[in-house]
Amino acid sequence: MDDLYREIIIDRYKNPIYRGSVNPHDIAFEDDNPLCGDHIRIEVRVNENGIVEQAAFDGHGCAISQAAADLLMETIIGKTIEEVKQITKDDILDMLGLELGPVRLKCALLSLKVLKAGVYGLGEATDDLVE
Amino acid sequence: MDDLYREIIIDRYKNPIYRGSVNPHDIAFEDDNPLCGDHIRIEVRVNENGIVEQAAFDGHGCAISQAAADLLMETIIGKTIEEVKQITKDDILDMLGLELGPVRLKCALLSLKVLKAGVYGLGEATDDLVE
Amino acid sequence: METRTNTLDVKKIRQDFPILQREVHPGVPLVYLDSTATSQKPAQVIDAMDRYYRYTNANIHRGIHVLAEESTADYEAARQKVAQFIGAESPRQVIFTRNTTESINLVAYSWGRRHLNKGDVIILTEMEHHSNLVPWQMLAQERELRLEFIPVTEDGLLDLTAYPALLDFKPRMVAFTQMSNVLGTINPAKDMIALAHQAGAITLVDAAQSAPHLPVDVQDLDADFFAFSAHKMCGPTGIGVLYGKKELLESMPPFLGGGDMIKRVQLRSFAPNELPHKFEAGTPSIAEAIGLGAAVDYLTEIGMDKVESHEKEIIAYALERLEEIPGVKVFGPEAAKKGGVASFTLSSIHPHDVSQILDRHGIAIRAGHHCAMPLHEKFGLPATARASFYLYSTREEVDKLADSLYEVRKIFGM
Amino acid sequence: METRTNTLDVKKIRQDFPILQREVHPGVPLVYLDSTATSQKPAQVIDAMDRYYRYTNANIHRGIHVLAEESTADYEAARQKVAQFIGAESPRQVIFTRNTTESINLVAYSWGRRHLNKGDVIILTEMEHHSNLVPWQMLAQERELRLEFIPVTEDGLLDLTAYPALLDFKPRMVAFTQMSNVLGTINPAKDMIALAHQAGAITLVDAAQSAPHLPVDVQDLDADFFAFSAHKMCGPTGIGVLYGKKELLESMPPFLGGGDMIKRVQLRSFAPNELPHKFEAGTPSIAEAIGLGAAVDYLTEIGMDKVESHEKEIIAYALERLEEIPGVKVFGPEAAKKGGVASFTLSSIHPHDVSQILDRHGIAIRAGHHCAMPLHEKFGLPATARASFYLYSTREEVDKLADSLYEVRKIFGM
Ligand SMILES: Cc1ncc(COP(=O)(O)O)c(C=O)c1O
Ligand SMILES: Cc1ncc(COP(=O)(O)O)c(C=O)c1O
Repeated sequence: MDDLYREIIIDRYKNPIYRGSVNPHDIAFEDDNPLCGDHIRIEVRVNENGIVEQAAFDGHGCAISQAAADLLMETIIGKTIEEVKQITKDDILDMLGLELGPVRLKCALLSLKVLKAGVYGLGEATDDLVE
Repeated sequence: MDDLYREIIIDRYKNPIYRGSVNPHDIAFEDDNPLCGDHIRIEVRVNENGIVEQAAFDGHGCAISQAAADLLMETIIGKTIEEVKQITKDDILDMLGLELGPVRLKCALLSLKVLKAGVYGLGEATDDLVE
Repeated sequence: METRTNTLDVKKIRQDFPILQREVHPGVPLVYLDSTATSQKPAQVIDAMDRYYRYTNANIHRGIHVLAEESTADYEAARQKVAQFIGAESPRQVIFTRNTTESINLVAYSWGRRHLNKGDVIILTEMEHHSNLVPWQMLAQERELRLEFIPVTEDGLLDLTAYPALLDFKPRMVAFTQMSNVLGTINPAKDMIALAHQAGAITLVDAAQSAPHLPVDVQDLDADFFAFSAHKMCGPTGIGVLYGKKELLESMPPFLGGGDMIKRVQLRSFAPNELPHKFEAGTPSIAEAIGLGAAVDYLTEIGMDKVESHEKEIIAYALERLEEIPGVKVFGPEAAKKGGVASFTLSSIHPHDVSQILDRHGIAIRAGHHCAMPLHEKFGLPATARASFYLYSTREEVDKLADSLYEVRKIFGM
Repeated sequence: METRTNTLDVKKIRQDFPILQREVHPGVPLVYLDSTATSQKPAQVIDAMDRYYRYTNANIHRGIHVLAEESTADYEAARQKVAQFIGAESPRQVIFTRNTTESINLVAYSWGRRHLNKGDVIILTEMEHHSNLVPWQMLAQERELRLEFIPVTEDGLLDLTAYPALLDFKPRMVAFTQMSNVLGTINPAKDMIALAHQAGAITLVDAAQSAPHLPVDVQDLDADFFAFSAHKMCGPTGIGVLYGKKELLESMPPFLGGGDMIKRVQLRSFAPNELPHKFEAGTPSIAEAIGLGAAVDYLTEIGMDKVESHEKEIIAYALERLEEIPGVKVFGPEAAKKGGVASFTLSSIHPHDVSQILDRHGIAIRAGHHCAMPLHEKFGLPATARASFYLYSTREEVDKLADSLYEVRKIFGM
């Protein structure tokens, strides 16, 4: 079995738990990876204490980008917005259990980039957000 | 003694025979080599039989360009305009007794280029004229 | 690798390419199927540049010392070789740029901004690489021009039945690729140019994929402009070519200003130099031109007709092997109408995942939109996987590709 | 060659440069005094590119396979090295171009055409290289701008007493060379930039000669744009750098359109990519970036301060030796105020002849206007002879130059 395609990735890709939408939501953002057309939309509901109550993603793309999004949603539920802002590239890689080259890194980090742009209320998702 | 600076070149450079002007003249043209600022003006008088009666050059530049101009003037006197049109790059190199790299070639051929542009009545002297 | 066609000695050719000896993972040799993105380089090309830097390096055109003279001669000899390779009348019509992209931009900036005005029409095609779209979009936006597109059919050909109606718009420019980098489609450039000329248009051929893979002849095509990149034809990065008809190039204002492109400079004005120098500002890519010259020598000695027929054979075999795999869909026309490019999808598996898994088997293909987003949009796909071939590609490599695609299916539980 | 300064081990350095082992004529070793035109390359740089082509060559940014990933990483690592070398905040501010010339044209086209309009003033200097004149002349002609010039004094310095009055014109741009390629003059860039900023102008530093020869720091200078070429700093041809302040680069429209500089493309429109990719259209000079990275490593390890002080020592000695020769006149300021460049005339002997005869002795100098015609016109000369030095230059080479100039005199009967 190919290292990079650990069971969790194929599994989360084929059977995502957090694919869908959150209605009503407080934060929503979407963007894509122009290199490959991967697209991610994220919706998040935050309760009065600033804690993520519900989160979901939608979109399409490679197994890594979609699995990363699913795992990221799982991670942020129950976290404060401040804690969400602290999530780094390395956290994503740890979740995936992977080392990735620069191109695949963009796949893996697309959901984090979208999430952060939404959380910070930015008009645009830029690579700086996940460096 | 340096091969390239054969006596004839230094001699013609220091004591040119055909430096000056021709008054009245039938053909006059001038141009320079933008690479090094060499400048040559040539004046030619042609008699009723189409034969070059008098020719002179003026200008400034390196020993090779100035010696070549002087030798070229000597060559064309007594020739018909048709014969002048036939003069080639190799004729100049033979006169100088030299092999030259591409940059010095431009020095050596500047006077021929100017002469040909004048003889053909062109507005501009281009490298094609001496290839 | 035991491959021989009746025309090319591929085994021998492969020995010229040092990288083909590489293992990309321990025990896993490289299977390079990404030549459409960039080709590999034979030792002959690498060594020519190496020798230049070790032995003759100097700035050109202005120096009198031996190194400068040798460098100038080598640089201009490369221009002469390129002129011959594409059938140009004169080396003065060969302008060295960085790549195809800069060549096309040069035309859009210099020719386009001189000649095109509000309402003028430019015809492109739906299968263009971004390099032959964006420069015209920028120009169109600035000058309020109209862009029109020859459509692409379901089977990946240009729909030339639509061309005459577009020519009725009296376009000023028709710019199109001679070979698609996604579909492999070889377009009938000569006929398209003749029709464009009848309609009074100037033509630009994007030859980024054709010049490396087919015999080309700019005079036979009657192309007005012709652009390609060294790095796709066994040459180095950092150098490309723009060929243009002499009257056109002469009528155009300079593009970049600086050293070498001038004849004379005063504080507030300058007079431009003659062709080709007028369009080569500053210190050019000297070592790279010499590398391109060596690449042209290499390809010429092998023979472009042989390169073409070898690729024809490989792509035919590749299509046969790919299409037998359940879930594989190859885009573009049948083998007879295309060069050595196979873009495909495998069921719903994302091309990135396909490429990543193939990479574990040493197989380098490309996944993405291949700089042709509008074409992918047309086919309703964000991305495809693309295997592409060159003179060093073998049937054994095609087999490895096919076998590994079965592996991909397995990993995804198919 | 037995040269040691207390700072640089030149003998050891010379062993890194294969070309310095060359004989240019049988029995006549190369004495390379033309580094201002282009520098020689150490084996470390040549080998880095060689290794790239033999081992990792692939197109970058879009590929997933190992070669593409390695190439991308190496290319971006080179950008990071360059950023550090010039003290940039972020590698995103380092744009790879072909050379200094293209860097300046990029600013003139993209920043200039966005921001400058009829009557706007640009300040340059009389000692500029054509690369920092012609792009502004082209822009000025198109947009009806005014060009004003800081004069050069008899002893080859900028006449900065004239600068405040020029700044009173409220220029939009002040563009000048940090070091003259003819006079060697090192201009007080930091002060000039501070004054320009006070007057509300944007600044561009032509660092083609400074970046290779002095420690530079764009943030300390507070330069808005900063341009230089790899080939003059031990790196390859075919690659240059434009550094810019982030807000400026972000506010500028793209220059060349094509692959890689886009985020998204439709048939009739596109969205540009982020910095630095926005300004790098098409396949870039990949091997060349890697070579530049190796050059930066090489120079950094030696130490730019040591390079500078070695050149200071050599130029001081060269001026001493040259000025003792009857008929020699050196242009430019005293040694303390200049880098390793000595432009001179020898009586009325044309510099071409001087250079040609020196070449017979293996000595490579340059003769001509050195792409600074207006400066030569100012000094009433069509051409000068120029000897220039670098980290590998020795006092023995200066001696050979001086001895051979006596020879030149003899041949001309002086
Ligand atoms: C001061 C100066 N500016 C600009 C340039 C142009 O550099 P390049 O030819 O690499 O574009 C040079 C090189 O000759 C230079 O010396
Ligand atoms: C058809 C086509 N046009 C243009 C280009 C652009 O070439 P470059 O990136 O060398 O400028 C490519 C290369 O991908 C291509 O395939």
